[in-house]
Amino acid sequence: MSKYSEDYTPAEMVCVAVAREIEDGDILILGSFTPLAFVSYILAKVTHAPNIMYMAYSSVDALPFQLTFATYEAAATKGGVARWNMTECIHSLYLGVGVDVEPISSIQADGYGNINISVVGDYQKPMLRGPGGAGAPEVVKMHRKMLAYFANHNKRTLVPKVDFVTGTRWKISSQERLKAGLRPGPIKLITNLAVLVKEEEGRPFRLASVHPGVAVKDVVDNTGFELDTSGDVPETERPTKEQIRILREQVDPYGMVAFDFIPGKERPAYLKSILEKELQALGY
Amino acid sequence: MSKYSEDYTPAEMVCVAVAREIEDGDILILGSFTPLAFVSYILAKVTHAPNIMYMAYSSVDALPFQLTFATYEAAATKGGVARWNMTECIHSLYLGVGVDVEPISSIQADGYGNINISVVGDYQKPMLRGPGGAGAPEVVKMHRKMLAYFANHNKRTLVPKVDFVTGTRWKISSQERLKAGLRPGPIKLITNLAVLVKEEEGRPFRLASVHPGVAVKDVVDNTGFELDTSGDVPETERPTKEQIRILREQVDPYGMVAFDFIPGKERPAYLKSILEKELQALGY
Amino acid sequence: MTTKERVLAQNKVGKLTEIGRFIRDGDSVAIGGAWLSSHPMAVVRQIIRSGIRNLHVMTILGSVDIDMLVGAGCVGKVTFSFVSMEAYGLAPNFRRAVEKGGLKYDEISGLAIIIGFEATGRGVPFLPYRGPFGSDYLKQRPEFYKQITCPFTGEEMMAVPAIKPDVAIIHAQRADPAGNIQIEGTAGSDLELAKAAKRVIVTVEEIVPTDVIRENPFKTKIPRFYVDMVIEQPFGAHPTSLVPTYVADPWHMMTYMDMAATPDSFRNYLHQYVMKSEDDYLEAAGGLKQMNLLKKLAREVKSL
Amino acid sequence: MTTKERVLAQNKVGKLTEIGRFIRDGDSVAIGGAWLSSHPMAVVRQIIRSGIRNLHVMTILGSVDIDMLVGAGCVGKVTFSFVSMEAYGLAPNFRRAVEKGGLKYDEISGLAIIIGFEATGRGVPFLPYRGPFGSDYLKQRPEFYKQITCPFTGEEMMAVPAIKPDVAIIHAQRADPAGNIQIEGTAGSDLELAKAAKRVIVTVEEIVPTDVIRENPFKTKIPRFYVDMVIEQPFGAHPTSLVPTYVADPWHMMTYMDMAATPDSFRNYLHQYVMKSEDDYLEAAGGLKQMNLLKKLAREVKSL
Repeated sequence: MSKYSEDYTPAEMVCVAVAREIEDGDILILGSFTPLAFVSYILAKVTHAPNIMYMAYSSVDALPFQLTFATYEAAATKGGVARWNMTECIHSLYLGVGVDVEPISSIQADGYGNINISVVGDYQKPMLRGPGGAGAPEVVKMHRKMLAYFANHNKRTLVPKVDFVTGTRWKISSQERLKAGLRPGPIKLITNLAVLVKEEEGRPFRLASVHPGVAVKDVVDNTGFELDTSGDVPETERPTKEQIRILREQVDPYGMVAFDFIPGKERPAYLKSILEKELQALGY
Repeated sequence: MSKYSEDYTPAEMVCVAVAREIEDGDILILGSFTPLAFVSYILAKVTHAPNIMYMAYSSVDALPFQLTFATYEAAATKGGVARWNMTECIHSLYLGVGVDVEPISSIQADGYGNINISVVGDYQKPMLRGPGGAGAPEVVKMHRKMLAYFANHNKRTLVPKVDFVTGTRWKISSQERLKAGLRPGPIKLITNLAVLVKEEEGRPFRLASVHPGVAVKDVVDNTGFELDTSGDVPETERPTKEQIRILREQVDPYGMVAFDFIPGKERPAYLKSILEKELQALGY
Repeated sequence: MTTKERVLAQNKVGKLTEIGRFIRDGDSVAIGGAWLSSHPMAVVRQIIRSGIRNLHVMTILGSVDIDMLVGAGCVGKVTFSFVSMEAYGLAPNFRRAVEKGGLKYDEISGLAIIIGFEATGRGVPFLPYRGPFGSDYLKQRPEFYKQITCPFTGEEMMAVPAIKPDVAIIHAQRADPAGNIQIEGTAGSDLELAKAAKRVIVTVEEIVPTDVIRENPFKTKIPRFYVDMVIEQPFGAHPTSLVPTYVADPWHMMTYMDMAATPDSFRNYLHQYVMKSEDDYLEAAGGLKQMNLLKKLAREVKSL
Repeated sequence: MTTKERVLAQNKVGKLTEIGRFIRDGDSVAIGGAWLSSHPMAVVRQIIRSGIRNLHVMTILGSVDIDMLVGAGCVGKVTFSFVSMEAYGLAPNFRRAVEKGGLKYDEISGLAIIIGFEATGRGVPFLPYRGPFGSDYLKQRPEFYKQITCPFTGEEMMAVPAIKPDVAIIHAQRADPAGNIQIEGTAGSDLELAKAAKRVIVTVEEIVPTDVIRENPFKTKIPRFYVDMVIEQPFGAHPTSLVPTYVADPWHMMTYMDMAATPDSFRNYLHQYVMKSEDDYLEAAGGLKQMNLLKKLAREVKSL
């Protein structure tokens, strides 16, 4: 019997792909509430990477926790071995010892490896004013590898040139990065269709794998920048039955992982249904 | 009946003169163990300056304490409202909000307002290697006023030019200090004979007061640099009976304040006698 | 207050309605907290109630605090690295104001703004770090990001200037009357805001005798010489969280998002929730029953 | 260890006799503690016992730690801002070695050396501050102090370079096996040393399960990803203090000063106290009775 699951959602596929990018011993940050990223960290910690260290809000090396919508911050804080404020965190982790990976949820990415979390349209009078970069402008260049994920892989999200460069890897090739005193490592975009990797300044993103059921052409047609699809493009490794079981039973019983994959208008109703389930489970 | 005491030691005279330099609301640091400075801080806090804030070792805003030789650091730490390490302390207090006064015990001072805690003689092969400046090189220029005290006012301690400028006020006149973004305030040397004050770059120290029983000539004869003794030189305000009582009964019952005034060779025996008294008082 | 006045003042306890002593029209106001955590919402609401206008608000990671002030018309300019309602979506009033083109703003990268506040507290006019090279921030704000060469290694670093707000507003767990502030959970960069600002107002869940502070000095994050006024205001961070005391209120956040969807309905929100008093606000937001639920939820967490 | 190896290692408990895994001849070694407080004296003594030589020791505010290593011939160079036995006088071995002209040293002002360590932990090659303008440090160490102009205000600041020791040694109250370190009293700049050094050894009064650390996270000052080895060594700071656990030992300090008065008598000190083992040291220094007295004295303090 295969260890791989046939029963998984697109969100679970992306979540597991992100979790696989986390190595044991990595240093990670839980900051802005991006449910998929949180779930992938915890999944990694309770499966293949028990010794990762994450800073969750002001809590250093917190315990892994069950993700619920009402209590995630309190849960993330519980059991930390130390308290650090954000200032300490940026100097000692991001700029000091180095955070390893941090999957960024952004509005746009382009073929140069730039991301945009700021504006769509004109900067001074934008069509869409996004949240802004938080730490991303500085930290994506510091990570061991740069990771962004997209629930909607299409030509509006993966664009020829981002409208505003909120963050960029800066130096991409290993040689350039080592010369600049940075840790080598590629840029990876993990989407609902595929995994894209960029390893050299002058060369396009390479299609590293397509998710089960997705054709190479689907990816190319939905990408606004050039892709290297040469050679055999393998299928992305599917979630295992064990991963899906742990996700659904322990880490994310209320399905927060799907949040990014739900159309904006349906999200309030989805959140409400999760809250109801949570209160019910608590017996309130 | 006079409020002033007739019964006080030279050390108590200097200690009270230092304590009088402390204003209520001042921010102070207890760091290197200079008993006279510690006693003067605590005397100020339990008399005219109850709201001073001091950082004692890693303890912020510690309670005033009875000075004993065996327990001073533990006592200084007790009852602090916060813990800060030394790095936080230097940025936030010395370089940030500003420490007000800090009486420095130094080897030499000169007429320019320089102090030397480093070497006597040649820097590379000195006759005397002193302890070094700790924070003094940076912080004496930051204080509201610069304060140094000397148990032995003579031409070996108050010299024409220090052998090594460990620290200096840098800018002295109020105008120059304000221009450099520094708080205005003079340099004061408080010695076993007198109080000397320097307020202008180009002008000598002024003899601000002589202690009771000391003649102006005694001071001039024992000072290695030019002194301005023009005008009437007043007598230094004596310790009050109340100050002496509080010193001897509460703050410093074992006489730590005298420590700097005891010749180096006799200090071990003095410390031993203090320790004996302390243990006895504790019933050990 | 000067530092000396702050050290001298042993009783800084004030009322929410007295914030006008420290916050005036046109001030730059740095707002504590981060994400949906620990924002000083009671003071935010009081600013609106008091009709304080034309503020230059500064936030590292803002959310409902910034959005509400913008929506109520109190803001002339925003300096920020991030304003988001997180899982609830983009900040509706903030977004509307920017997209309409009416709101002045300085967008600064997240580490830069923290380091700018930090510089002030350390008494330096700038600090260097490995800044956002290659990003468009440098083009938009050339006066804020300056390249500087390390005099020892020759490396190109980024310098950012000290940021000096007029006022910082912060919410925390506990204070004594002299203004020693204890924070137990998400601290953001509240300490750096307190150090950077000329005036500092802190609301707390409870004011306790100094002896209680001395019992656990390890929790004290902002000592009294940085603080001008402390105000006891339980649930002063609502609808944001103050872990481990209480969680953010997802029900109220949804109400907010609904009512902030248009300028008209947001006026109703302000009228219905904000404009009367803080007591009325908490009552309208569900009263004791809801607040107790938020406290209980903060303890209902499952470690794996 | 690399950071990743440090994060992976859940059991870093080692023995004092194993310090040679991390400290080697010729290393630069930053020594924690300050004044007569919290120096990692057990490791200092073990360095002497192990015959490790030619060290470049670095101290912010050193005392008997530096003096003993210099007197035992382990030191090739000292970087320091302050070395003093405080009330007991000047540091006899250190002073002798300098005055004889045999000991290489870098004297650096106190804030500069702290900021140099701090820079490394923050990942910057230098930091600016209001340095010791007008002092002779600038003449003696022009390669360490560089004037730098603020690119925003034009103010002249001082830049100091990042200091990167090979090893940091620290003594603290408590650790778990993974190396989370709790410090309750005088912390010096031990955290900055730990961040700056390539390898970090921490001795503690007691090793406890991680659950005990989690009970009071506010006391944890050095998290595990900065630590390579933890060693349980009660009274590891003796004869210096570890408040509020025990005070410095004035009786032993006087013995030390007596015996360090000449090179000959100092050889006797090493022979009599240091060279055998740490257990023998504590026994020779008065054993359980004396150590209990130092603990009791730490509680016998009178606030006014």
